Amino acid sequence: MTDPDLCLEACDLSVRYGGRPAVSGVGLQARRGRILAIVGPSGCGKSTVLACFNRLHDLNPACDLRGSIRLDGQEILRSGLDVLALRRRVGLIVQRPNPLPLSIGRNLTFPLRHHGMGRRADRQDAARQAMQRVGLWEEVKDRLGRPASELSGGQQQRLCLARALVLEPEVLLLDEPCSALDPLASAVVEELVASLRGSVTILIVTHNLAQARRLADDVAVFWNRDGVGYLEEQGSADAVFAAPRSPITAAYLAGARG
Amino acid sequence: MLKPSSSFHRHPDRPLLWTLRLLSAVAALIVALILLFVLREAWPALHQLGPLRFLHDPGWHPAAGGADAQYGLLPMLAGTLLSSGGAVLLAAPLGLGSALFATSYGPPRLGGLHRQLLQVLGGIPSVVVGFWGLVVLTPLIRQWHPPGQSLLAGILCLTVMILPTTALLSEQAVREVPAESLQAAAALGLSRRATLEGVVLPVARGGLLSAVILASGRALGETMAVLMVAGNVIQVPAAVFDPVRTLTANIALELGYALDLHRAVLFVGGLVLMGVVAVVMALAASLQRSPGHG
Amino acid sequence: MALHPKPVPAHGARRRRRSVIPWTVAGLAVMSALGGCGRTSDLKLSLSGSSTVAPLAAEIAKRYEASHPGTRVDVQTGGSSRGIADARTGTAQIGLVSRALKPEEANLQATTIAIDGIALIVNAANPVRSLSDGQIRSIYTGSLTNWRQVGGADAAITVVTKAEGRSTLELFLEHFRLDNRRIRASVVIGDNQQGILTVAADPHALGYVSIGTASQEADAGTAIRLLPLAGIAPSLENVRSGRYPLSRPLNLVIQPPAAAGVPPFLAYASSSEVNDLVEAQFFVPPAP
Amino acid sequence: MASSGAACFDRAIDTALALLAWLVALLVVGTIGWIVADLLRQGLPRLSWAFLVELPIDAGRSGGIRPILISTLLILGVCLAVSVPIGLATALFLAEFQRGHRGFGPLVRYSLDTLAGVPSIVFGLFGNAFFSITLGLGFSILSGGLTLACMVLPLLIRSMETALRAVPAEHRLAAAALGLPQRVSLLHIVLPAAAPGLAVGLILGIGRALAETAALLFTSGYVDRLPGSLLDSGRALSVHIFDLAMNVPGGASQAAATALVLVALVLLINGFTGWAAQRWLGSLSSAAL
Repeated sequence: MTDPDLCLEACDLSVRYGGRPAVSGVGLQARRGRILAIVGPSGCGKSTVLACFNRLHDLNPACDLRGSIRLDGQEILRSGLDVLALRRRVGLIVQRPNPLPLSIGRNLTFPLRHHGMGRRADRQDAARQAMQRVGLWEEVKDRLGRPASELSGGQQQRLCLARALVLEPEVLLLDEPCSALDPLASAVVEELVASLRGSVTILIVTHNLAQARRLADDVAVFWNRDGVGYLEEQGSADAVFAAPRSPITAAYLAGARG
Repeated sequence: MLKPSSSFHRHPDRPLLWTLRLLSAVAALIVALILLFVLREAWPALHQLGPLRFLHDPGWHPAAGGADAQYGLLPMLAGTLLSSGGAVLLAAPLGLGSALFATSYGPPRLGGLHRQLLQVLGGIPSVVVGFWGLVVLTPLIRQWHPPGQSLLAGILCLTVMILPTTALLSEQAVREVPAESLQAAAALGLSRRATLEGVVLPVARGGLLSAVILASGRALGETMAVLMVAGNVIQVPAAVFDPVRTLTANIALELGYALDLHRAVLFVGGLVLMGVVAVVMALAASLQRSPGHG
Repeated sequence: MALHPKPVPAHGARRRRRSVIPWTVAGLAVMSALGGCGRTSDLKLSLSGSSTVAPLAAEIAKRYEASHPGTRVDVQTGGSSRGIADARTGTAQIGLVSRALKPEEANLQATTIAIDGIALIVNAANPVRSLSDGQIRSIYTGSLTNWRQVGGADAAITVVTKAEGRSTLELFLEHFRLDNRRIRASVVIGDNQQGILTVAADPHALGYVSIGTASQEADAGTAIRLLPLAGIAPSLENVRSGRYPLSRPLNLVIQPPAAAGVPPFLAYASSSEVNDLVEAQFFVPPAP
Repeated sequence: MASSGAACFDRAIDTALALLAWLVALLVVGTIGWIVADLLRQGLPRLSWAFLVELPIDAGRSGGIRPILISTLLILGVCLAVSVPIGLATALFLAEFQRGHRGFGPLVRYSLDTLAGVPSIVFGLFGNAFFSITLGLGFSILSGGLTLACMVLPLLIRSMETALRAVPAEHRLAAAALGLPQRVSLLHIVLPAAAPGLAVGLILGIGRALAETAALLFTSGYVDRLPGSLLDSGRALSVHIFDLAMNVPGGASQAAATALVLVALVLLINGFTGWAAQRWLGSLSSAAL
């Protein structure tokens, strides 16, 4: 009954902060193995919606959620859901790299251990593979014991990506992952994201329309009306970029282009 | 953007939360037990004399028999407030200054040494400070203005006693200022003063206030050091050179020799002291809540 | 315990051991201490009260324990009124009280183990060699305020007195027929040593403290001098002979009937066997 | 022009502040140096190895302080064994679960702050009434340690809460986003990150506990014999100092020597605490994989 292609689906999602509406009536679909870019001006609730997909809004008691989000057809907003297991399946990378105050190596092995990977050698293997996958291994293999905070910004962001990947998530949420990085580091991360196409479902919030064009299979455009964010338009990247249905989208894409 | 609030998980770790809650309840219970204990001990005096006598009686002669007895606590309350207030007024800026020295103005190596010394001071028993005050400090003050044992000596000794608390906690608070903010300030070409004023102090404000609160509590409750240097004469001082007696010194001086009603009245003094601390804390809490914080 | 990370299976065994060491040490210390619990004494006497008497009582207790194996004598301190209260409630079998019993305490039984005199002291630099009873009364009530008025230097007198309830104060007031409410003091002190330090630090101070303490300190070079009272020098000899007018008994107090093991200790503590201990604490042994 | 004037002013203020900071530091160091030098002058001639390991003789005027040293360590041990878990748990509870200005958390905080102002002699009487008499522990190291635990709790909790709050929120967020349980995130991320701050709290608490006299006089007591168990009365260093300075004529120099031992002990324990905290922090962040 459910579309096997459909990985993540939000229906009529509304978010309120302390009673004030922030996002209303969002219906969003992410297809398996594809990259969905979420674009739109600042303050239209893109990041807010993104954080709902792994229930990070639970951390904020003032945040109130209505509607439904289904992962592989399973409702994830119901109470009693194993949130920790969900967060393992749905990884999140934020704008500013946030390595844990641990060593480079333990940033990866530590979450593994607590997600039940019992043998140390297994964890080390997995960590090494993940770091190889993000191209970090060669750069850090001699200093795995150093604090992660000693890495450069781009390296830190790749470490965070590796840390998410090492848990083998089904979905990866990327919240402007390149905006704090220099162009070179940004290009490396972007390439990485592209290389994940097909194996992981990716939702990426970005302000960089060129990046969205380069990466996205699908695009969702958010807008805001009276300070409340909503979904203006969504569709395949080709369709939206070539022939936007909504005049707002058209103006936004054009304005950004000009 | 999701606000990085680190507070309540809506689905917190239940066993952990309950363990923490239980142990916090133990801590709260201790407060209740102590309050009950002091109330129980003070009850005979409150019951027989009524609260007004402690305010209105002109003097303090609790051991005199029957109708001759007087139980005025006001001069000692004044002594407590003046000595602690003075000490906090001195120790707070000194603590902040020493924190700034240890974190930004002094060389890092000296900063560490400085902290070590403060920790030593924190572990010196108040008897030792009192002894030093009595032998060294009061004669100096006496040369300036007799009799030497005075409110001033009490303030200075109290300052020495609470300085480690204000200095160490202030330093901790100043260190909490994120490096990025300092960098940002430096990048803007702000002077150290401007950085202090605009970045460090606003961020560290909560911690600094915490330091002052803890230090005030300590100053109000401190006994031996004041007892040995403040002269202990029961009067509202007209100058800093006059001797005073604090509520704590009163308890320590007389409790060992007090019987029945006299003993109960001393506990009323303890109760008054707790009241004073509670008021100070309430003031501090409202300060902490006031706009501009956080 | 929460300070330390949860032990981790199959990982970081080295680290785990490291974090456990302090707790192991603490645990061992506690256990070894608790291990001593099994050792019981046949008889345990507890004494509590006056801080003036406590050091002497503790010395007597040590010698008593040595000559009476199987008996333990614990001494606690906290003031004469505590001695009375603890003896009454039975918290301690014996109370230490640094004064004679009052009429309302007649139901208690006192055993005197030493006598202590009270001496007026001035700073060693003070030229005044003696004060009459009348002068002392006037100084303490505030009608004489300058040393010049009693033949000394032109300086205000720092009047040092003791805090309300102290037995030394009561004795002093009684001897000079003073009312505490009329006393005008510059400094109020607690223990003897505080009085001595105050007077030693202030060339214009006048105070009163235990003779034993004062003469020991004066002999050791502390800058104080003891004043004669009504012409009688404040010496331990004069206290012993009873000529010195201002003295007090140091008492062990019990609420009769005496508990088992108490009478032999009382007898021992007031016997001549401990005279050397009494004198070592600068008190006078009671007349036999 | 105006801006250069302001810059000039800023520089002048800055210099003044630097001067002030140095002055304050010198003042603080000078005062401490003064007190310690006074102690050294009086006490150093009496200090020796024998002083540490011998029994006190003649009310402490001669001999050593072995039983007193051991009692002190036992009292401190009991105090920390009780106050650190309770204090840390309460601090965690307040810092991680009770961030608002209303409800249970602020109430606990407020009452603890009030507790901080209770004079220590009242703690002593409370400990005597509750632990010694009501719970039947008598004059014992256990009573003394428990009373001290009550006394240092406010200090511990306040400073530990401050330390925990100083841990950047991103760490907690990152851990949550990885699906780590809060227990794990607190124990392995937040606590180690707060370790230096927690150590400051611990050091303040230890200093306060070791310096306390009045509360111990009525609970762990005055007996200067070697304690046979935690249920025996034992005299703490600070009580010994107090007794020698105030009740034993001729005890001043022994009191100073004992105070020096106490200061050394404080230094030693503080050093160890700081080292252990660093080590713990280091052990977590430097293990390679």
